[in-house]
Amino acid sequence: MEAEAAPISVTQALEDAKLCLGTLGTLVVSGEVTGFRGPNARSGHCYFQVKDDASAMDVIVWRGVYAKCGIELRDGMAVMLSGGFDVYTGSGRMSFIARKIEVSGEGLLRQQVAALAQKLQQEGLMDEARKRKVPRFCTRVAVVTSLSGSVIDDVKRTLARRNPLVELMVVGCQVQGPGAPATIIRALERAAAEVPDAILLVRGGGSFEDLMTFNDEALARAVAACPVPVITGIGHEPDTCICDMVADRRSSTPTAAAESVAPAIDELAQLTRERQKRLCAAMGRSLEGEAVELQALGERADRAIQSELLRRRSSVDALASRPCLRDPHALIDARLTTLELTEERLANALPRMLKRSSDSVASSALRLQAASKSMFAPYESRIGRAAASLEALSPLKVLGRGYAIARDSEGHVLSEASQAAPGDEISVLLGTGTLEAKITHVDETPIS
Amino acid sequence: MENTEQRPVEDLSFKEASVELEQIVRALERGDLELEDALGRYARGVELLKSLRERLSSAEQKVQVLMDATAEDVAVADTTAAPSTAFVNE
Amino acid sequence: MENTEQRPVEDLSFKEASVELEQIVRALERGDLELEDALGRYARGVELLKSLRERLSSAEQKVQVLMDATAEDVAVADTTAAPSTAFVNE
Amino acid sequence: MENTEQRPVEDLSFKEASVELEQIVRALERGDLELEDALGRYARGVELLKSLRERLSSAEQKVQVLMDATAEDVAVADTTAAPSTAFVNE
Amino acid sequence: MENTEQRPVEDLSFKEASVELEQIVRALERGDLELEDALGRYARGVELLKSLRERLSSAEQKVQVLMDATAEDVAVADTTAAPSTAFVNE
Amino acid sequence: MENTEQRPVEDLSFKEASVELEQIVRALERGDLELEDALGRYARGVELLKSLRERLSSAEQKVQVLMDATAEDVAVADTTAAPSTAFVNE
Amino acid sequence: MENTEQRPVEDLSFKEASVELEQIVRALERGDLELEDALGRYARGVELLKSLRERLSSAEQKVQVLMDATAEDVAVADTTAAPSTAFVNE
Repeated sequence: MEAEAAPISVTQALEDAKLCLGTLGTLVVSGEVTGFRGPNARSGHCYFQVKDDASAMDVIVWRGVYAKCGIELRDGMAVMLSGGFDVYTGSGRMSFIARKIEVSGEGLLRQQVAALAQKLQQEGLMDEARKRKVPRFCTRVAVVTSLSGSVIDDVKRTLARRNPLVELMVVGCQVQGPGAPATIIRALERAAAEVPDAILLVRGGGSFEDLMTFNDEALARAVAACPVPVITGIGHEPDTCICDMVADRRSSTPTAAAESVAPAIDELAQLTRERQKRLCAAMGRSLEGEAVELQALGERADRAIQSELLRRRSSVDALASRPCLRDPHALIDARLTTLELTEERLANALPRMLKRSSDSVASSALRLQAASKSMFAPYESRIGRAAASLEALSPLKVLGRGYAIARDSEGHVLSEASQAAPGDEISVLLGTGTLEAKITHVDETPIS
Repeated sequence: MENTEQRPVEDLSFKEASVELEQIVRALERGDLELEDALGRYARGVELLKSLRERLSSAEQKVQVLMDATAEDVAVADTTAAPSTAFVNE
Repeated sequence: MENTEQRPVEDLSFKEASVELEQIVRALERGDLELEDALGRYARGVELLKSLRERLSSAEQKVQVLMDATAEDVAVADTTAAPSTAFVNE
Repeated sequence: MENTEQRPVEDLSFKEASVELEQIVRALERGDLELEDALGRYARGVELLKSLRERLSSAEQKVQVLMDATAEDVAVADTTAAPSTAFVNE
Repeated sequence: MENTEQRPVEDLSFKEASVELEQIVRALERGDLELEDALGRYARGVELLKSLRERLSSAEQKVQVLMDATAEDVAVADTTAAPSTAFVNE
Repeated sequence: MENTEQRPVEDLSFKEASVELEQIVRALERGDLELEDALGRYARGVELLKSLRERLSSAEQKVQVLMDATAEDVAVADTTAAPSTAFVNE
Repeated sequence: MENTEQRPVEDLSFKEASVELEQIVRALERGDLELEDALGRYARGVELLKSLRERLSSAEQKVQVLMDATAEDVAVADTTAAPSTAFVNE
C-alpha cells in the first residue's frame, strides 16, 4: 500500500532482515559439507558450506558446538544441521549458524561409534597409562579369531617363519554378525584362562559395517578388562575401531600383530651370539685382570725377596767389611804397639834408676874420700895449738935462767926453809940435770 | 653365585634361559665378581648358551587349538585348520 | 711362618689362594721377617702363584674354546645369509 | 765373653746370628776387651759370618731355582694353550 | 813390693798382665823404689812382658788361621755359586 | 856415735844404706865429730859404700841377664812367627 | 889441782884429752899456780899431748888403709862389670 516507503539506512535494513530471519525459528537442514577447511586456526570456529544438488549456503559452527558434536567434519559428509540464519551486519552476509550437527546415513553410524569412543575415552579406558606392556618376546600367544578363513593361517605362517619358538594357542570365534561380540568375549575369556604372554585379537579387512563388531561396547570393555595384554590386528589401515583403541597394542593387520609379539628368530640367534661374545669377552677380561694381578703379585714377590736378600747380603757384607773383622791383626797390633812402648819404658826405667843410684853412690864415695883427707885437720890444728902453748908455758923454762927447784924426799917442792931439817935428803932440779943433796944447814931467815 | 636357586637348564624356557644368560653376562661385565664365582657363572652361561643354541637350531612351532564352548566353531576349526595339523598334534 | 695353618694349595679356593699370596707379598715387602721365614713364605708364594696361574690358564682355555666357537658360528652365519634357517637345519 | 749363653751357630736364626755378629763387631770396635775375649769373639764372629754367608748363598740359590721354575711354568703355559677345540664338542 | 798378692803370670788375663806391667813400669819410672824392689819388679815385668808377647804371638797365629779359613770359604763360595755371582760378589 | 842403732849393713836396704852413707858423709863434712866417732863413721861409710857398690853391680848384672833373655825371646818369637813379622818388628 | 879426778890418759876420749889439755894450757897461762901444781899439770899436759898425737896418727893410718881398700873396690868393680860400664862410670 505504501508505494513509496521512506528510505532506511543499510544498518536498519539489515536489522530488519535479521529480525525477519529470527522469526524462522529453528531449522533442520540436511546437506553435504563442502569447502570445509577445519576449524579456524585462531578462533576455533568452523566456516564452510552445505549444499545439495542445486543450492549451497554458508555455515558457521562455533567452537564450543563443534567440540561437543564429536564429529569430524569433512567435505562430502552428509550432515543434518539444526540452527537458524543470521546476518552479519558488517558485510550483510547471511550464514546458517548450526547449533547441533548430526551425521546422517553411514555417517550416523560413525557418529555413534565416535560417541562411544568419546565415552570410553572419558572413562579412561584408552589411557596409555592403563595399557599393559606387551612383552617384547611373547613365547606363549593366544590367537582369538575365526578359525575359518586365511587370517589364522597367515598368523601361523608368519610366526612359524619369524619365530617358531612362539607357542600358539588358537581360540575360535565369530568375527561378524550380530552374535559375534559375545563369542569374541567368550573366546577372550577362554584364551586368558591359559595365561599366555599376549592375546592376538585379529580379523581380516571388511566394510565399515563388517567391522562394526569391533566397535561393540561390551566387547570393547571386555578387551580393556582382559587380564592378559591384548594386541589387535583388525582390518586394514586406516580403519580404526573401538577395540583398537582400548587394546594394549594396535596393529594394522593380523600379520603385523603376529610379527609384533616376538623378535625374529635370527634376531634371537644374533642376540645369543652377541651374548656369547660378551660372555667370552667379559670372562676373558676378568681372567686377564686376574692374570695381570697375579703377574704383578708374582713380580712384587720376586722383587721383595730379591731386595730382601740384597739387603741382608749388603748388611752382612757391611759387617764383614768392618775393620775389626776384615783386619783382626789390628786387634793384636794395637796391643803389640802398646806392649812394645811399655817394653821400651821398662828397659829404660831400671838402668836409669841404677844410674841414678850409681851416681849417688859415686858422689858419696868422692865426698867420703874428700872427708877422709880433711877430717883430721881440725884435730891436728887443735893439738898443734895446745902443744905450742904448753911448750911456751912450761914451768921448767925458768930453770934455764938459773932457777932451781928443790924437792923433799917425797917429791914435794920446798918453798920455805923450815920445811926441811938438816940431814934431810933433797933433790935440786936445775936447768939441766938434777942435784941430789943433803941438808946441811937450815936458815929460816927470809932473803929480804 | 646363588647356587640355591639354580634350576636345571632344561627346565627353563628359552626366554628364561635367555634372561639368565643376559644377567650372567651383565654380572661378568660389571667385573666385580670373585674369579670362582665368575667361573661358576661362566660355566652356567656356557650351559645356557648351549641350550639356547640347540633350541634355536631345532625350534618347531607349537600350535594348540583351544575348544570353545560354542560347538559350531569346532566343526569349522577342524576343517579350516588342516594345513597346520602337524603342530596341533605336537 | 705359621706352618700350622698352612693348607694344601689345591684345597684353597682361588680367592683364598690370592689372599694368601697377597699377604705373603706384603709380609715380604715389609721386610721384617726372618730370612728362613721369608724363604719359606716365598716358596709358598711361588707355589700359590703356580697354582693360580694354572687355574687361570685352564679357565682361559675354556673361554678360548667358546670364543673360537663363536667365531665359527659367526662365519657360518655370514655365508648362509638366508634369514635364520642356519640354526634350523643344524 | 759370656760363654754360658753361646748357642750353636746352626741353632740361631739368620737375624739372631746377624744381631750377635753386630754385637761382636761393636764390642771388638770398642777395643776394651780382654785379648782372650777379643780372640774368642773374633772366632765366633768369623763363624757367624761364614754361617750367614752360607745361608744367604743357599737362600739365593733357592730363590733362583724357584724363580727359574716360575719362568718355565709361564713358558709352558703359553705353548700348550694353543688349540682348544675340546670344548666345542661339549 | 807387694809379694803377697803376686799371682802366677799364667793366671792373669792379658789385660790384668798389661795393667800390672804398666804399674811396674810407672813405679820404676818414678825411681823411688828400693833397688831390691825395683829389681824384683823389673824381673816380674820381664816375665809379664814375655807372657804378653807370647800371648800376642799366639793370638796372631790363631787370627791368621781364622783369616786363612775365611779366605778359603770365600774362595769356595765364589766357585760353587757361579750362576748367581751377581750378589755373591757384592 | 849412736852405736846402739847400727844395724848390719847387709840388713839395710839399698836406700837405707844410701841414706846412712849420706848422713855419714855430711857428719864427716861438718867436722865436729869426736875423732873416734869420725873414724867409726868413716869405717861404716866405707862399709856402706862397698855394700852399695856390690849391690849395684849385682843389680846391673841381673838386669843385663834379664835384658839379654828378653832380647833372645824376641829373636825366638821373630823366627817362629815368620809369616807375620810385619808388626813383630815394629 | 884436782888430782882426785885425774883419769888415766888412755881412758880419755880424744876430745876429753883435748879439753883437758886446753884447760892445762889456760891454767898455766894464768901463771898463779903453785910451782908444784904447774909442774904436775905440765907433765899431764905433755902426757896428753903425746897421747893425742899418737891417736891422731893412728887414726890417719886407719883411714888411709880404708881409703886404699875403697879404691881397690872400685878398681875391682870396674873390671868385672865391663859390659855395662856405660852407666857405672857416669
